[in-house]
Amino acid sequence: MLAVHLPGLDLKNPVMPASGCFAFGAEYGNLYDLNKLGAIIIKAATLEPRFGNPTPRVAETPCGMLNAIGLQNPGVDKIISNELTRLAGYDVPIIANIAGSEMSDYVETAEKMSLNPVVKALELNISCPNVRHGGITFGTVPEIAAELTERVKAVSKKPVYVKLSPNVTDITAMAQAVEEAGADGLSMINTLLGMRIDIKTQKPILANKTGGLSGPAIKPVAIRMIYEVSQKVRIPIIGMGGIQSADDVIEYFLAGASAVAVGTANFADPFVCPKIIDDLPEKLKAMHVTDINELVGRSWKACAKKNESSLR
Amino acid sequence: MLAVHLPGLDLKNPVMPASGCFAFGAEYGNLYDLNKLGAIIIKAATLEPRFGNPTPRVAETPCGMLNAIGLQNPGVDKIISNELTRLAGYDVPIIANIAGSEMSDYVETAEKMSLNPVVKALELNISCPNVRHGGITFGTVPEIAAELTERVKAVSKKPVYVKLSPNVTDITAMAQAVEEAGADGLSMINTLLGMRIDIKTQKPILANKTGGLSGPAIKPVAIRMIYEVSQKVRIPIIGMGGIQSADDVIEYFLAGASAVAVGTANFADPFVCPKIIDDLPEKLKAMHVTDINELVGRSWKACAKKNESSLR
Amino acid sequence: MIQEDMLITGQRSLADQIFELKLRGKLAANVSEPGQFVHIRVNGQSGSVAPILRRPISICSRDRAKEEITLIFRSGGLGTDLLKEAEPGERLDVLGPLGHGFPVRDIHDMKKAVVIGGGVGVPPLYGLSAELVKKGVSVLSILGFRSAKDVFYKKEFEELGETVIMTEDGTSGIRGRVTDVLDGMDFDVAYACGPLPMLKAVQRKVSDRPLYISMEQRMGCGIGACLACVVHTTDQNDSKGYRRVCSDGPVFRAGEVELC
Amino acid sequence: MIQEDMLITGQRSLADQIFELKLRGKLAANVSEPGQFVHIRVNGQSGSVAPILRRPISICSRDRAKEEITLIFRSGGLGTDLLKEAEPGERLDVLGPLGHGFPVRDIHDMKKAVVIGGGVGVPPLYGLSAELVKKGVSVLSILGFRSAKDVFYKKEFEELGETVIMTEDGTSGIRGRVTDVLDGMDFDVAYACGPLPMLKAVQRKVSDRPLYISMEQRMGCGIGACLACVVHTTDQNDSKGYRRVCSDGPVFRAGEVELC
Ligand SMILES: Cc1cc2nc3c(=O)[nH]c(=O)nc-3n(C[C@H](O)[C@H](O)[C@H](O)COP(=O)(O)OP(=O)(O)OC[C@H]3O[C@@H](n4cnc5c(N)ncnc54)[C@H](O)[C@@H]3O)c2cc1C
Ligand SMILES: Cc1cc2nc3c(=O)[nH]c(=O)nc-3n(C[C@H](O)[C@H](O)[C@H](O)COP(=O)(O)OP(=O)(O)OC[C@H]3O[C@@H](n4cnc5c(N)ncnc54)[C@H](O)[C@@H]3O)c2cc1C
Ligand SMILES: Cc1cc2nc3c(=O)[nH]c(=O)nc-3n(C[C@H](O)[C@H](O)[C@H](O)COP(=O)(O)O)c2cc1C
Ligand SMILES: Cc1cc2nc3c(=O)[nH]c(=O)nc-3n(C[C@H](O)[C@H](O)[C@H](O)COP(=O)(O)O)c2cc1C
Ligand code: FES
Ligand code: FES
Repeated sequence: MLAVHLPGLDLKNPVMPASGCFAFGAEYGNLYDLNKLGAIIIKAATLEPRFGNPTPRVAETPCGMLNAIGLQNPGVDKIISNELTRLAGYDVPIIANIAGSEMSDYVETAEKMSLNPVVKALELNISCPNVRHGGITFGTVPEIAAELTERVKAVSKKPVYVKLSPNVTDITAMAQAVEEAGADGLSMINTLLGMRIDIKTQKPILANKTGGLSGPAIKPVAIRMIYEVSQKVRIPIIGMGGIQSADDVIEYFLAGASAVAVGTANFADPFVCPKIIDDLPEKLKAMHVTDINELVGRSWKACAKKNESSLR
Repeated sequence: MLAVHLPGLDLKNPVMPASGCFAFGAEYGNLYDLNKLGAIIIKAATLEPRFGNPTPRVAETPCGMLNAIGLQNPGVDKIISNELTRLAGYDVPIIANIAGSEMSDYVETAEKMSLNPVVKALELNISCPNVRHGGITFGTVPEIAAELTERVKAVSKKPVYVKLSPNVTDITAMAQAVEEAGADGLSMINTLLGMRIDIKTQKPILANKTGGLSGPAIKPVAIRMIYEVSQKVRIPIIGMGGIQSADDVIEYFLAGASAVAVGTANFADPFVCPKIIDDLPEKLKAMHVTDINELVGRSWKACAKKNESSLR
Repeated sequence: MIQEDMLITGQRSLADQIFELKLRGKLAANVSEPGQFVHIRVNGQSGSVAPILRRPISICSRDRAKEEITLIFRSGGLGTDLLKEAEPGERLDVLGPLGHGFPVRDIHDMKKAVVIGGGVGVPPLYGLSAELVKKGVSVLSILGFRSAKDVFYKKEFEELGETVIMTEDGTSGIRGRVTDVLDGMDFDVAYACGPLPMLKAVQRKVSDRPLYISMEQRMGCGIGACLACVVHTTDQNDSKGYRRVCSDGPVFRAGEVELC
Repeated sequence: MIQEDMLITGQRSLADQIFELKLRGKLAANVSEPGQFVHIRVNGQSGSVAPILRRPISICSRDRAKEEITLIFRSGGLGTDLLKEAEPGERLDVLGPLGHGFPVRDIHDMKKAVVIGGGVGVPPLYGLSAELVKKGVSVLSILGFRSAKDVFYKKEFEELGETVIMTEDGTSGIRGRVTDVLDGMDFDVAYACGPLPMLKAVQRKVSDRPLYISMEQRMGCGIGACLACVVHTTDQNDSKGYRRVCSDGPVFRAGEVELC
């Protein structure tokens, strides 16, 4: 009923923690059995270790939060030797999130990660600023995103999901560009760029000033983008942005997602992923749905049918 | 303490209802004295009457709402003859919001509106799809926005504020383009494009499918954009997006706004504008601020100073 | 129309997910017609976190002496689930009375009225019926529900006049829909409130006598400013071409607006 | 560490905007060290609307027999303003106990301890002091507040040992800052919790004896996964280069992490 099959990923259920909100699973693994999860998207790996941004790194916003962690991670080699070795003990597919500030960083990190048997797919985080191109993020220019995708695909031994940034004028152009460049799937969405100013200190709350907005506040934006993109591409979409409940998961599937990731909600409720997984079967039963895959894109598939028949 | 002077606008205070959330003031005028307001931004006017979109036209989202009213309005001529005549009885500057689907619509509507003595400034709503250019919105391509601004400026007898759409990759490029084209000020932000799907009907809640996301959920995005843009342009910014309280107004000023508009919050609390206006003096006093204009951009002005001195 | 923090004087469960809420305040004195509604801000604790939009709920009845209005609502969504937790002694931010209700001022020549309600469309008809009875009009109430567990206010309506309860599954009253029993009934004027398909069916049946219907639409402001709640007029030549449910309605004379 | 809907058994105001909250549940049994904290989900009514992030609050003390923990918090923000409205009988979603507290297991050779607290940094020191006293250590408490109206738990600390109250404006106790009275004091070990400038000043003063400090950082997960709450190690060659306040701390030995 919940099993989902995507390139490289045979998932017992479509629910996975989102990158950066679950580290490498050790902490949540103390709370529940990670084998319950459909998959785990681990924290962004970069070629070299990164300390990230100064603190404060998070701020609360209405129905959301801002973060500017700054891709803190011990570097791909240590992740492989320490974290993946531990994760090998679980029966849960690992999706490795890859980041960088040069194309070559991405390519090298992706190749290393993709060689590890625990890793079943890569997720390219293209929301990072491209140092070469004067800080323009890879994720905002279709040509650059496509080139990056192509180069990573050329070396990767595993399917590549490209994680799209919502901070663009035309998300479908981005999606189509990376699809043509060979992406096996999409992840959407990453965070919206935001800021909060503390009226006491009169300065931005985050040391980094701007941060990424996540949580329920951004769900309508994510749903709209997935609704648009899923009608324009043939590759599957891992949907995310503000998911808190099984109902939210269903909304994402209806919009056009084929699996989902849960980020911010883990902080409010560390058991949210297993809870959603437990809740889904009953919700589907109430909808007379026997296979969650039936729901993918139903919000527009139904419309498409209607339009067709009204033309006759 | 609260008076603010912007091109064309001598405001007793910087708080005004946002376009589309206050119609032409008649309804709220039954609840309180409109003369309390700094200004009123009236509902979008188009050249011809428009009925707008089918219903449902609104949906609630976490800390926000979606709307797809579709610019319903009786057309510029009726607005001038009916609504502006009534508004002439108040001592409050009127900002006329202008929309269209062709450049020529905008130009003609703007000219007519700007001739009316009640209207003190125009607000160009460039978030509308441009029919000529295959539905691309005026507000997402700097060159088109600049051309539109120039043409409207050429005919307008009143200062022109351009209302920017947040659904773009680079908001500063948009802002700079319209500034160069002669805009006297900016309004930001309009709504973020979003969607909600009803999991019972399995269809988008809005008849129009997508809608504009407003309310506190989008405040961090608006603050970030105003923070960025205010450092790049010399023209003043009317800030909006999720303002609910005097504290929010102060946050907007710190980010770089010189006045603010309140939209969605009017629905939750019809008296929110006068309440904010009443609350501001005490808040400013507590901050030892004697003139609200001192606050404009203070979040980055302070930083700028700091960076300067750390360079020496 | 005023905004008031009304005092909650009572809340009780009437049926499955159906609650009756009593509110006291000055607003009660301003109610001018049955069928008007209030727009409620449902607050979280401390009022600091709340759903963005108010919720429109019809005024079921008004007690002028007690300065009280009674509302009946169905829970099940974010706002109404919070509302059902509200307790006597607490206060609720209410905007109202809003809109135009059922016209009861100039009905001198009417002798027999039928009120037709479905589900949570029933509440405003109670206040209406009471008003009509007070004016000497005899009222027949036809009230439709899904099932026995959903039925409420049967006794209250029966005290006002003949009352027919209908359920879709026949677990209470007559099995069927409200329109099934309309044929051949003797009345001078009809009033209806309920889901759109019911209103349409009623409008088809009652074409020869005056019929007033109360409409629902998703709302923003509730006072006529945002144009969220518009309905088309049936008259293509109407100068505006639309009506706002919140301020021109929610009650319209049948045929004034399109039912869709 | 568990997640539990703990029962609120008491809430009272202690000082200006300062509240004491008592919670009962299994979680209490898991507390292993004074200085640990809990991460609280502050719900709106019905639990349907709530601030997104949990709020970290130190465990002030634990009563093993009553299965109770006591928290003391300052209101003033969105979450804590909601929290102060919570009433006995209601339940609160608590994650904890979290982090590493003050080391009290192996302090056999310590005879005299000084605890130094500022504002809402005072609460965890109360549980610590009680624990130390139980172990036969004599405790001197130096507690700093802004003003007389902010002082709390004076009597409670006095029952455990000598207690010096300091206020910035001199309206209660000695006028000045906690570090003003540290010189020449006789102690074997020091513990501090309070605002960063206070911690820095204390660290400068107490360089010759063991000092443990409890840190604050804005938090996301509270359990070590999101890296929101990191602080740099002072040792540049440390293999990680950082510590997480939530899971490696909040208590660190002075000098382990940078205070900035
Ligand atoms: C004039 C009028 C009078 C009404 N009178 C009553 C009444 O007496 N008793 C009663 O139970 N219900 C009544 N309703 C319907 C009631 O407003 C909705 O059931 C309620 O708003 C749903 O809110 P929620 O928090 O449960 O749902 P949510 O799904 O959380 O609501 C989300 C948003 O959608 C809107 N919405 C959802 N359903 C409806 C609906 N059916 N009609 C209008 N807006 C909706 C809500 O107002 C809110 O803005 C009336 C509606 C209108 C327009
Ligand atoms: C380990 C630890 C123990 C603490 N123990 C106590 C205690 O015993 N008593 C007490 O009164 N306070 C304590 N604090 C501080 C307390 O967490 C904040 O005062 C509280 O989170 C503020 O929430 P709010 O809803 O009032 O403010 P808001 O402004 O609404 O908070 C917004 C966000 O910022 C965070 N935040 C704001 N101020 C702080 C702060 N000073 N430290 C960390 N996060 C902050 C909030 O947690 C929330 O995520 C502790 C903090 C930490 C890290
Ligand atoms: C604290 C935090 C850290 C994140 N780190 C990463 C990251 O390392 N790589 C990445 O691709 N996305 C990262 N994200 C984005 C999330 O994976 C996700 O796309 C986004 O938060 C939206 O989902 P949500 O609303 O469920 O959190 C991070 C988000 C948060 C809140
Ligand atoms: C119901 C509704 C109608 C609106 N109509 C218009 C409009 O006609 N013209 C326009 O420029 N903006 C329109 N807006 C956008 C608002 O003016 C404002 O930019 C936006 O809602 C953000 O502010 P807020 O979060 O305070 O609502 C509308 C917004 C809403 C909610
Ligand atoms: S709800 Fe705003 S006009 Fe009716
Ligand atoms: S709060 Fe998430 S790692 Fe400390």
